[in-house]
Amino acid sequence: MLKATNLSKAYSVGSLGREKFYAVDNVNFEIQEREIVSLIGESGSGKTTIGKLILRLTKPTSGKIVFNDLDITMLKSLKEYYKHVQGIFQDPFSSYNPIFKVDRVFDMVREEFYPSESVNSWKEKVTGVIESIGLNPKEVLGKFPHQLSGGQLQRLLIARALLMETKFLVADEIISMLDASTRIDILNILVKLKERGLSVLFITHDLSLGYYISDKTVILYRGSIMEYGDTEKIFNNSAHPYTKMLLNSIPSLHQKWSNTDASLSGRSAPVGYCKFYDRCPLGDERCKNIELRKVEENHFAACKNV
Amino acid sequence: MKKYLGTKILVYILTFVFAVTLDWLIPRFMPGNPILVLVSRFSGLPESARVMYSYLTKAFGLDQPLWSQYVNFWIALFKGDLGISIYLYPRPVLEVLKMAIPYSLGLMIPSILLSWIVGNNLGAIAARRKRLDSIMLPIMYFITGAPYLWLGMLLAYFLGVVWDIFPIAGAYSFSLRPHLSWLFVGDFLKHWILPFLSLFIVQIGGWAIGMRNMVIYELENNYVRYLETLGVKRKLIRKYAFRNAILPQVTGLALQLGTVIAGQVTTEVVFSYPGIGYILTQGILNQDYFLIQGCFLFIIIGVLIANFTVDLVYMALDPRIRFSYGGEV
Amino acid sequence: MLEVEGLKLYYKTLKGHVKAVDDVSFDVNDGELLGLAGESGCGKSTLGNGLILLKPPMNYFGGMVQLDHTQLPIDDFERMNDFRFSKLSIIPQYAMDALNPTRKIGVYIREVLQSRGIDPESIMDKLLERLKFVNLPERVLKMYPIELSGGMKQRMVMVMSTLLNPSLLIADEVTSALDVSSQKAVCLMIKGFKDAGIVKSLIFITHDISVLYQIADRIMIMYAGKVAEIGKTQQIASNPVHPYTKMLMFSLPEVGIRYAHGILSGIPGQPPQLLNPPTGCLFKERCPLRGKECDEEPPVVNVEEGHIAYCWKVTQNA
Amino acid sequence: MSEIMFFAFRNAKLRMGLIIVLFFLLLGIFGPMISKYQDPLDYVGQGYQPPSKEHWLGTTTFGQDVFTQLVYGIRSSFFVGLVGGGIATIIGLVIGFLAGYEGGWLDELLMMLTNILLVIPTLALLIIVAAYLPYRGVFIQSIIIGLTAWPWTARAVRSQTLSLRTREFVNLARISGRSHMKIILYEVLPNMMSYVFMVFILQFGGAILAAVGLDFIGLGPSRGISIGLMLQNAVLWNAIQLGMWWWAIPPGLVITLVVGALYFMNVGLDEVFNPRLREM
Repeated sequence: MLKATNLSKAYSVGSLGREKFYAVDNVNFEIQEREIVSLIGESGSGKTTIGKLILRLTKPTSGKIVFNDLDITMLKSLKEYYKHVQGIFQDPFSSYNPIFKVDRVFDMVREEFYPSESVNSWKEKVTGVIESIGLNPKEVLGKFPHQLSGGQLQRLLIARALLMETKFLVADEIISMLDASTRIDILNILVKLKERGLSVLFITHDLSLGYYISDKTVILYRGSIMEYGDTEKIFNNSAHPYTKMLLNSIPSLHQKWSNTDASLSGRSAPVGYCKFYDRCPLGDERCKNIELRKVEENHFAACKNV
Repeated sequence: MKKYLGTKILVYILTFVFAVTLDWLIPRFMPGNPILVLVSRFSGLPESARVMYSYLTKAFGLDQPLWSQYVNFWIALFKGDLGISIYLYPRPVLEVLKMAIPYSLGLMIPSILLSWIVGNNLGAIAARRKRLDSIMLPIMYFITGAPYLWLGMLLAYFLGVVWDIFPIAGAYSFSLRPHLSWLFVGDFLKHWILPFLSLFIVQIGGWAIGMRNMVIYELENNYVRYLETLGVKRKLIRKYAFRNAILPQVTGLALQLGTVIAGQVTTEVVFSYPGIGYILTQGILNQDYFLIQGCFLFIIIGVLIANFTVDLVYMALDPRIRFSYGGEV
Repeated sequence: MLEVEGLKLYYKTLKGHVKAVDDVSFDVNDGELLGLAGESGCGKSTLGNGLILLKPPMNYFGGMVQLDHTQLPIDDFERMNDFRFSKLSIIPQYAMDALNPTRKIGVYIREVLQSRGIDPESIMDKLLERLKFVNLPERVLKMYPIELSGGMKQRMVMVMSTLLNPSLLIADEVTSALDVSSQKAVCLMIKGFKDAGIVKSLIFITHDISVLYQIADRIMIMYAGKVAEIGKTQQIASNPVHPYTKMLMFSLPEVGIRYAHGILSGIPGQPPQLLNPPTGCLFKERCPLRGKECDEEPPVVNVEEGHIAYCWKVTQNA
Repeated sequence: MSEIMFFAFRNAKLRMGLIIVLFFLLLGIFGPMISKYQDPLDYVGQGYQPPSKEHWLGTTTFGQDVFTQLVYGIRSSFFVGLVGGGIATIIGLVIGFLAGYEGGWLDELLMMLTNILLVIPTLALLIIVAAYLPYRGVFIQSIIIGLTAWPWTARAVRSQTLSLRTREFVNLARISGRSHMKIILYEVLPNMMSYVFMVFILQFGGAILAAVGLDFIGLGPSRGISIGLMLQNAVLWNAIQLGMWWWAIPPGLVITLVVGALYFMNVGLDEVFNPRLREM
């Protein structure tokens, strides 16, 4: 349904901007209908940039994104696209204009996409959708953002996406700012969206969240894909040293950390080398120009040992 | 660091080109074509004016195409030819300005530097003494609100007329000629003190307010909080806050320059102090356009030099500037 | 050893007092790492910061704090200076911008030590050894903070805070801004300060209980400014008794748990306002076990050796 | 909103500033009606007269009534402040929004222009423009002051816009299909209203000061009266040397009080809008 090909996004750095820094470096992936894909990466992995590229909040330096045969990479008029592809962002409080009531995000959708809809019938639709995601419309409508909790605000944004003909939802770290006790309910809603026929790109830094909900997983490091495939396969039979290190590092409630060395984030790898080269216990001169290789059915990794 | 300086220099060069172009453009394209008005003022007049008339026609090169007028303007500029003053005919504008510039700088540089030092210290003290702050702050706001020229008049009235301590006109007594002697230096300083004070006092207000706010802002910074958890003496915290707060005040020097120049011009007029500002006003009253244009260019060049100096000082003081940031490709 | 008894820290606002830490009692033994967990607004950070730097708008409203059997004058800003840095110090949440940006780090350390009346030379060897301990090269002393990465700055602050071998170290949300991979290294490093005997006791504040499971000896769970439950790490992890702790644990996904296998669920509702909070148990609004008695202040229940909970519905084991 | 009003009312700085400014505003509006003389330039009595019942602020060398001149001057000052400050604020807003929101080459271009104009002293720019004007009136003067005073506002608005642009609600508006224009007007601007108001107050004061300076050095309105012209005449006709304080001092005092009060209001507003600065 949505396919990214050779997607790159560069920023200029250094004196007089002569050097380029690739936030996203030649990334390829595809997302099918009714599928939740986790994009997992640490800070600086380019995961948020990929989300922004799909939502066309920024334009790629090269490569393209195709949604249902429509190349949106340089598309001028995005309105029709936004009817089907929507996003929710990390910070619920910053997602609402603080001086207006929360209802405004729904009104905006009506004004821009369904101007012919009458105010009353729209109101009915809004209440319906809000109820369908487990909120009481009376408790949330007519309130200012600061009067609601982060969880409520994020749910309202899910409701907003449901008011349109959304087929694809980019969920960028949408629960990382919420309290532990309310997070999981949002995840559960995302899975229900899939049952309603949506696809979701779930961007997160938290492997356990990705494992909990997604069908497929993309592991990203410094703008490049390290490993990609069915979630179960990636977590239970990981092929890339980076993925293994991540899995070794996450704290779990019932299992102590193994004694493997903890690693601090390192410097950048030389050009052409695997991005994980300098931190990798297996790094040597063969780590050059590594493409994604097939590990098994629906499971790829970019490592020389595959 | 290179990038920071490079961008600044580029802005300064463009500013200069922009200013010179404006200087050339305005007399020619203002509604009512002031040059023609000026030239016609001298046509059909007695001898000396006739000389003026032919000079003006030639100087503006009105018989040439526009582009060559523009190029000639630049060439003349680099030769130091700013035209002939009408008001002080036949002295060249450059010579008139050269005479005036020491007086202006002699007032301006001490007033800026001293007010910067005194104002910043006052502000830093106010930031830590609530009592003093609540009294001083309103006074400072009204001081910065005062037009320089009015403060000058106030000083002139009280210190010059009512108590008759200082002279209130000129840079030295009429009976003296400029030369190096105690008598002259004493006389010069006596004339200098009032215009200096009016510039000095108004500027203090701005620096004090700025510094007070900056110090308070710095004191709320995380590094101060951390120092507090380390139980260091208040003295060290104040020292750090002061040093960091002073940095934006250095940049402020460049930003304030515009207002200070405005103050300088009017103050010179109040005290008939023979600097650039006084000359400029005489030029305006006598419609001496060459002189006005010359003053404009001199002010711009002065401002550019000052800005550049501030940049150099700032770069030496703030390590953060050495790290430049990039943008999107 | 730290003993805290009935500590109350409120924020003064125009509308009244926000009871951020209300009647909290606990202790940390020598050689012990106490993990302090809770959701945002539960008062864990106020508690950690209040122990070392209590200043408006935070105010002291009662309680007693003893460090190594000496009472800490926590509400006396000046007198506390005798204890700060030398007896207790903090690795703050804002560690990444805790250093003076316009001073070289070496100069900064020197000036701070001098300000505390300590001869910097006498500590030079220790400083270099500590830098090694946290994996920082010696040359950072000649650098400005801006030349260091966020993680390096944080480790520099770790060195700074522990330089005088304080009795108590408070680590406030040190891992929340870190990546998974560095999180492990930093946690182990901080635990290392205690294991190496550099600090005697440690309070590790975090919102992430699974991090505490890895490094803490005991865990204290806070809710709405009050203690909900305290116990040894194993006790809390395998036998949580307070309804809040139980529900919280059941809402945390882990690798190995998938939606398809069985749905986790969160705790409905939200924590109460701490400005004029309701009486009695503050969790009652969200608690499925709520009874009439919950309108009264909940009792302390000794569940087992070293394991207590503040709840009406918990019964004493043996 | 009501909270803001509460703090606004409680803020002594704001109250004091507002009272002073309103007092002079009313004097500027109604002063010409209560003054006994219609034309401020008319010779209405003996010259050199100190304040008296007949002439509240005395007379000039030429026997003009200083009080009448003053109230007309105040009126013209407020006019310059309103028009000049208003124009500068609007230009600054438009340029700041465009540069900050659109970014890219437009930003580079506009900021380059802004930085250039920031380096050139406003007065120098005003002089070079005003000196060549064949006719000068208060209105024209206000316009050129407005046209030259906007750069710092543009820069400040740009940086505010840049920080607002990274807020998620702007992104949400974008994926709601809103046009750039609508986002600037409906999302960014409303969040900056308090800031815009403060900018306007500063520009208002700045325009008044700029006009006084211009008038004083001889680039004032060709006809009519203003505070700057009063000061110019006072200096030109040696009011100070002759001890005519009633002519030399009051006009500047009014300006000082008004501009100082405006700055004061600005600080007060800052405290009202930024809870961090409020005193507990």
